[in-house]
Amino acid sequence: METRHCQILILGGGPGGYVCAIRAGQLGLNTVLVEAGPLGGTCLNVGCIPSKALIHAADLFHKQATPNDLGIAADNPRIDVAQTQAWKDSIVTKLTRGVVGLLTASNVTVVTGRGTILDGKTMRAETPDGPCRITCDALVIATGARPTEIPDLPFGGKVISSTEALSLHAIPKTLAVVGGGYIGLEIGTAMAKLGSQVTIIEAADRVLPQYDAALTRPVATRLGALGVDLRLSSKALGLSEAGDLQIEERGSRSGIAAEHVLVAVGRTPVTQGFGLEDLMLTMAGPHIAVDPVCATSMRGVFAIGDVTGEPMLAHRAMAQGVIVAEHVAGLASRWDKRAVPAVCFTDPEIVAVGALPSDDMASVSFPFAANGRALTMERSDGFVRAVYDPATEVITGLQAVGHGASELAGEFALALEMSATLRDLSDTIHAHPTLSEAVQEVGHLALGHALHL
Amino acid sequence: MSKSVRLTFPQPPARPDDRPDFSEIDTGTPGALDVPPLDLTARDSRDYANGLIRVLEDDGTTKGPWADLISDQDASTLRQGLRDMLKMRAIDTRMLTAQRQGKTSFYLQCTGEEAIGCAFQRQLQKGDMNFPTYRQQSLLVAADYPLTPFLGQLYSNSYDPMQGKQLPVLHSAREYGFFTISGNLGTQYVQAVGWAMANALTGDGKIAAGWIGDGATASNDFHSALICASSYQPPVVLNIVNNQWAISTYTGVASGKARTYAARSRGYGIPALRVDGNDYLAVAAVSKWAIQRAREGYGPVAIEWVTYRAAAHSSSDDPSAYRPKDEAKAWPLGDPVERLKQHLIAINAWSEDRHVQTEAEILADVTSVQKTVEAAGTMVDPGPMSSALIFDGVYKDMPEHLRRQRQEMGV
Amino acid sequence: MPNLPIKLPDVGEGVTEAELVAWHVEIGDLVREDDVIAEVMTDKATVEIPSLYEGKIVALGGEIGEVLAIGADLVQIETDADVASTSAPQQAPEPAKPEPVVDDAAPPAVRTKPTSAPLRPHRSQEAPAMASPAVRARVRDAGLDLQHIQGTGPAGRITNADVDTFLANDGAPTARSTTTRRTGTEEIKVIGLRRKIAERMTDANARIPHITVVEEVDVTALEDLRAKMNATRGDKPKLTVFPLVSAALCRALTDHPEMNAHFDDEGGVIHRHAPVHIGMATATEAGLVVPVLRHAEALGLFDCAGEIARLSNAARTGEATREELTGSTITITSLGPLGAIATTPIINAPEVAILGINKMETRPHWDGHGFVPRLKMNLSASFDHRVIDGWNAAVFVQKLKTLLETPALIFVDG
Amino acid sequence: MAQMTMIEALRDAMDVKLSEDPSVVIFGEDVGYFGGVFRCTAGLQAKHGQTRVFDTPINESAIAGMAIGMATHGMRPCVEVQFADYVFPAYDQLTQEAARMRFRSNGDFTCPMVVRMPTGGGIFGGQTHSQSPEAVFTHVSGLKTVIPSTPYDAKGLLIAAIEDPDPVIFLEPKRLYNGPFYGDHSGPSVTWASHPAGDVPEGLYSVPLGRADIRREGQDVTVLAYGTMVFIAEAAVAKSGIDAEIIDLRTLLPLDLETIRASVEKTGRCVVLHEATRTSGFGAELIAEVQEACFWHLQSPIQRVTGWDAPYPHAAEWDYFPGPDRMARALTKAMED
Repeated sequence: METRHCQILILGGGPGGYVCAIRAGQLGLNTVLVEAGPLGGTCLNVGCIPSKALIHAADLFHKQATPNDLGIAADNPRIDVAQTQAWKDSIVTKLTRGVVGLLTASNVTVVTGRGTILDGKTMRAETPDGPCRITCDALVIATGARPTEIPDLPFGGKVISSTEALSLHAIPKTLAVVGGGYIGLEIGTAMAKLGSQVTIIEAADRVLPQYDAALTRPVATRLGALGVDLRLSSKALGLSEAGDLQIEERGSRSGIAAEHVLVAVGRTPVTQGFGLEDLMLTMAGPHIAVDPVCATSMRGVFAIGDVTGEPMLAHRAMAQGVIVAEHVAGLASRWDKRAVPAVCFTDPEIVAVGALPSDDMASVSFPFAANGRALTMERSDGFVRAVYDPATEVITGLQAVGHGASELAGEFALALEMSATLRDLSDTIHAHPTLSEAVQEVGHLALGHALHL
Repeated sequence: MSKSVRLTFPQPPARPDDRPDFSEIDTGTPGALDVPPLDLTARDSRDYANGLIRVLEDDGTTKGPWADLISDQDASTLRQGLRDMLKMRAIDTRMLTAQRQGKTSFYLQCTGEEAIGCAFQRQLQKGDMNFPTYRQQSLLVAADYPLTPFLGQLYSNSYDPMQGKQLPVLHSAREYGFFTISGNLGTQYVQAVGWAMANALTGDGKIAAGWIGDGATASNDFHSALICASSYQPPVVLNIVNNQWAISTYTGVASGKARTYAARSRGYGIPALRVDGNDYLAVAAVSKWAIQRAREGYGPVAIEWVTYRAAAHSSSDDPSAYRPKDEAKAWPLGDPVERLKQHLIAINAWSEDRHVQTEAEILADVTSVQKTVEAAGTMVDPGPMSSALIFDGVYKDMPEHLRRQRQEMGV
Repeated sequence: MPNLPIKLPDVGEGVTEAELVAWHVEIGDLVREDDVIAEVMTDKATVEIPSLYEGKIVALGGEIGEVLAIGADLVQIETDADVASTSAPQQAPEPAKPEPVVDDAAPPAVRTKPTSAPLRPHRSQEAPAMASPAVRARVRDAGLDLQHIQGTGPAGRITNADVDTFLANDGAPTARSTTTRRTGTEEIKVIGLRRKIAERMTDANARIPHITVVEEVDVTALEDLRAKMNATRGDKPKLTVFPLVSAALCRALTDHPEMNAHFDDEGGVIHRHAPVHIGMATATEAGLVVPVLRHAEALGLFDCAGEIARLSNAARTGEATREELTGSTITITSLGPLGAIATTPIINAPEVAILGINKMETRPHWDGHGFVPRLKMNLSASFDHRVIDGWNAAVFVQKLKTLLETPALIFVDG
Repeated sequence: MAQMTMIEALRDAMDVKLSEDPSVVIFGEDVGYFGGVFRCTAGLQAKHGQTRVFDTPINESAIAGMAIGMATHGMRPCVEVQFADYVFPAYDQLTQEAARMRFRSNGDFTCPMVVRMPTGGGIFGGQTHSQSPEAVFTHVSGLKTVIPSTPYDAKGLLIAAIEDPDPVIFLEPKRLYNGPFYGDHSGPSVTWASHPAGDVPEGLYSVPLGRADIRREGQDVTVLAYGTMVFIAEAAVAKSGIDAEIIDLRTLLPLDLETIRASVEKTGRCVVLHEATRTSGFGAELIAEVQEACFWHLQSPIQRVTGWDAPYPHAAEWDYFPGPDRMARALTKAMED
């Protein structure tokens, strides 16, 4: 069997894995990346990118098919879903090829094949030209997560996960979505805009329960407007013989006819089936426990990305990947982030960074209704909100909900990382007319002298 | 004139510069001792314990009642015996060379004693258990134990059933009736008695066979074994392989003034016999008798197999430092392979040419398996073996403190 | 056609060498695998060494009678590539076994361990200091601790400028004490050997058994520095030699904390002090008075000069407060121009060390090829031999000498 | 439930296993016909027959060697060494054979066996009937070392030991055989009848190996003890009035470090207590583990109360045996900052 040695061996080519590999290559480490499927992991192939493409297409179609005050009319709008899928796939391919280029440029050795861990420093990869045994000084586990399956509603047949939902070649007449989290809402909203009759079942009393009611109310309102049937405090029980989705809502049971049932109740870390259990690492529930340099309980073994638990976000995985590469190369890097932005591409979009409102913090909101740019985009629902310590005026959290609000993620994250105060926001000129003006205004508002409210 | 009190320090009959001298060795005469009844008592076994049971004449013919006992052994069975011994000798030759080349750290030959293990093993049933020392690897060869795990153990590579955990030559093969060998001398002897007691208690119809060298009969566990065997009468055959040397220590140091080791065993109330270990037929006959006796519930029996350690103690020893170089050739009871070959030729069942041909074939077989096994790694060019195995098998379920230590090791 | 070495194997369980007694081959001979190529002898056995490979002998590893180390090359064999059967069929590429980069035990060199830091406080979760990612990275890479840096930005945010002032004030980030005042004392029980020494010393002498070390220091460079600084001092107070010696003393004390201590011989306890309060033995009409320069470790040179002037004036005029006259952890005594060649200063109990500065004068100095005039000043330092061994005392004085002879070392981390 | 002394509880454990598992066999010096010098096997031979319970020659190496032969064959021997002080001739068989069997044969042969031995002092046994040899066994990987302090635990732990797939060294504090002992040797001795832990369920039950038991909840200091010392600790707590948390380790190897860590992190102070001699005693191992796991939580140095580094005396029993007074002083010292 072919054998090789490297300094850093990365299992999993998703955002965490390939970024770690690129950074390690840049630092001159002898780097090997093992990935069975296409590079880019969930994000590039069956997650972030394809879903954003679908959302964009659905939004465009919906605009055509909806009367507006601008006097613009398009007769008989229609969509060729196969073409939309082809377009989406072209983007995915362009990006995955881009990743291959980046890896090659950093002279990373990519081994295509299933990797199995033999011990803390050795892996066996089943490559197209035979098995290969790879030993290393540092092992990085970046195997990510997969859609969580509900025991009573196993994937298969009409029960689909986000992966299948994003590559449907026909818009289902009726779609039931189990799970009111961001995945369920993003796809549900898109399908609704494409003409599907969508029912969303959520166990909590509101959608996106990890956020406060005020922040998610505009989304709930919009869903209503789009004709989405929202079943809150409801639990999915399983499929009836006839194939209807059985649910229990406040004690009463009912059935929902649906051509497809999308189960989007969360993501489970991939920790089985490739020898990880034999390392007997210290776990944190279903996830691998890691310290500030992403080291696991075993010396010289690291873990990054979704497999290390929440927040399961591609950009967090990438940040961890950089830290591990730099640590292995001997630099002083460690996790020292003050802000990890989270974005939901619902309609309207939500962006949240840092602390949500709480008793010991003050918070103020500036509505987009008072924002010129928002008005010129026909969407003045939503707001920007700042959470801050009234004594020191230091900002501890920034959230926004609104059409196009996702693009405020950068400013929000930078503000929190820089330990910004309210004056930093209010005294920074924000271009007019832009949505971001609302961020400056929320600074003035908090300091007691709003100018446009 | 009163004799002043002086200690004696037993000396071998010949040191390196002397001529070999085995005049003290009573070589007995073939056919002189008859076959005793299975319920032989210790008291009645005096002649067997002090004499020497032999079947083969110097000219290769057989003589006496013990020969009749194994007359059922046809020529093909004896030829198989010869092949077993030749195979053992081929392995010993190849593996000592491998040790000299640094491919393995240690090796130990049983040259000159092959008949004892080979003939005894062929009389056992599946499920009987040998408790061998490190010089009875011939039991494994005669049990048709495959060569790949046998050689794999010597190279500590992926063919080694013990995954590199044991010193080379310390085999373990439960399915082939070969108890895991310990480096501590004598400990297995009393364990054999315990196993035989379990045979009796569970009624599984099997027996145990303990093995010990003449030197190790001095250890406390020799006494432990014989006293327990005598008290509880379990179905155990207690073999003593007297090959004259314990590394550089002459057997007289262990025997002291005892006439024979067999006689010493009689003292525990256990019937004992003394047999020419280099006479394949005598070994087969007495083994058959003793094993049958044990299996039929007549209790333990001790056998002293008289032979000579023709090679060095191990790859780390050079006997020319403590005994004459040509002592092995002068051993009055000859070489087991040579004597069986002569017998087979005498009964027209073999020839010199077939012997040379068979030796070459066996050497070729062993060499080819050796090449395959060496490809998986040797000490010169070690194959992959994860050191995570250190923590595997210390307990059935790994306790937390071992898990923590493995995490710290990082493998 | 690769040449393969046959190394002398360990033939006898842990022997380290063997004597070559016979060659069975010569250079140019063709050998097959397992052919005997040599005989070697250890103290236990004479052993034949068979060849590992088939090929042609191209080099012999030694002469008959020579002793070879186990593992040394016995012979070199020229083999045809494919014939080298016994070595693993697919020659596993020589694993490039680089020095393992990841060694959690040894943190990367850049992070130096702070010396003589007080016992680490229990790990309480203070509020994370506020600073931008760039500033945090810079502090981390420099091996500093964000908590030690004073932030001047809004709500105490630490800016790059703050880091610069932190570094400037204190020269090397870790070697010198920080500008913030150090607090706390460390108690060391006088037990075992130390107690025996103390008991023995006390019997042998009056209350404190002194050991005095006298050393000659070439202060030419020090005086040049002082002259230049005074030339450009503007309205700052004039620098005497005292502030420079005080700075050198503080610097030396970071490596010798045992000198900056009090010895309570009844209780059998040494109180080792983190802050450096320097007693300045000053002659006044009323007699010897010792005003105390508090937190000398945190004073810049000119501040020190100003403070010394103030204190000695206050001491002379009797206006010094009780607080200004007590609490010294170590004392410097100077007779100024009268300073004599050497003195045996008496320790200011319960301190354990006192530094005497003798007079400064030009003396001939042999620089290897001739005598040259150099400015010299002797240091006479006394130590309490119950708690300070002669060796430590001498090392401490050497440290002072080195610092004073190359004054830059006082301000820059070596 | 039944009222049992520790002896009766141990006997009941062996009786239950002899009935329930045909592969169990019991032997040792005087354990057969007579029933054991401490009566631990009284009546077992009469009830289960000579092939299940029998006497042996006086040869501890033989006892251990036979047990190994039987255990590797597939039986479950539970043998007795009459006094822990006599175990040393069997030390070669136990540490070089039994403890290594599974590892060296890579699972080809395994060694499920128990070696019981009365241990500890407090009975004027002198130096050959009072020793506590646990430390020479906890140093051996492949062996488990267990020591109960109550009848309930004695039965439960012995059953668990017999059922364990690996060799177990089972130390029985003979001072507790007939009743708890709080260190007051002048007064009348107390029987188990007067103690809640004297209630022992009939039939089969087991107490898991590797788990410690919190004998007394407390906030101020953690006491690590085992065997008779658990009761001495209780007496010392009563005497000193300090709110100590007393942990009965029960299994020394593998050690239940998690329970110890949680307690020391709570109290910040620790006292280790054992009868065995001080130097290289098991207490040293406990202190090493506690300081490694809880250094930043410790308010004061860990105290250690042990037998003196001298052979166990006869007449001076109560000056050697670590009693409540010495333990109380250690508790007080642990409370100083």
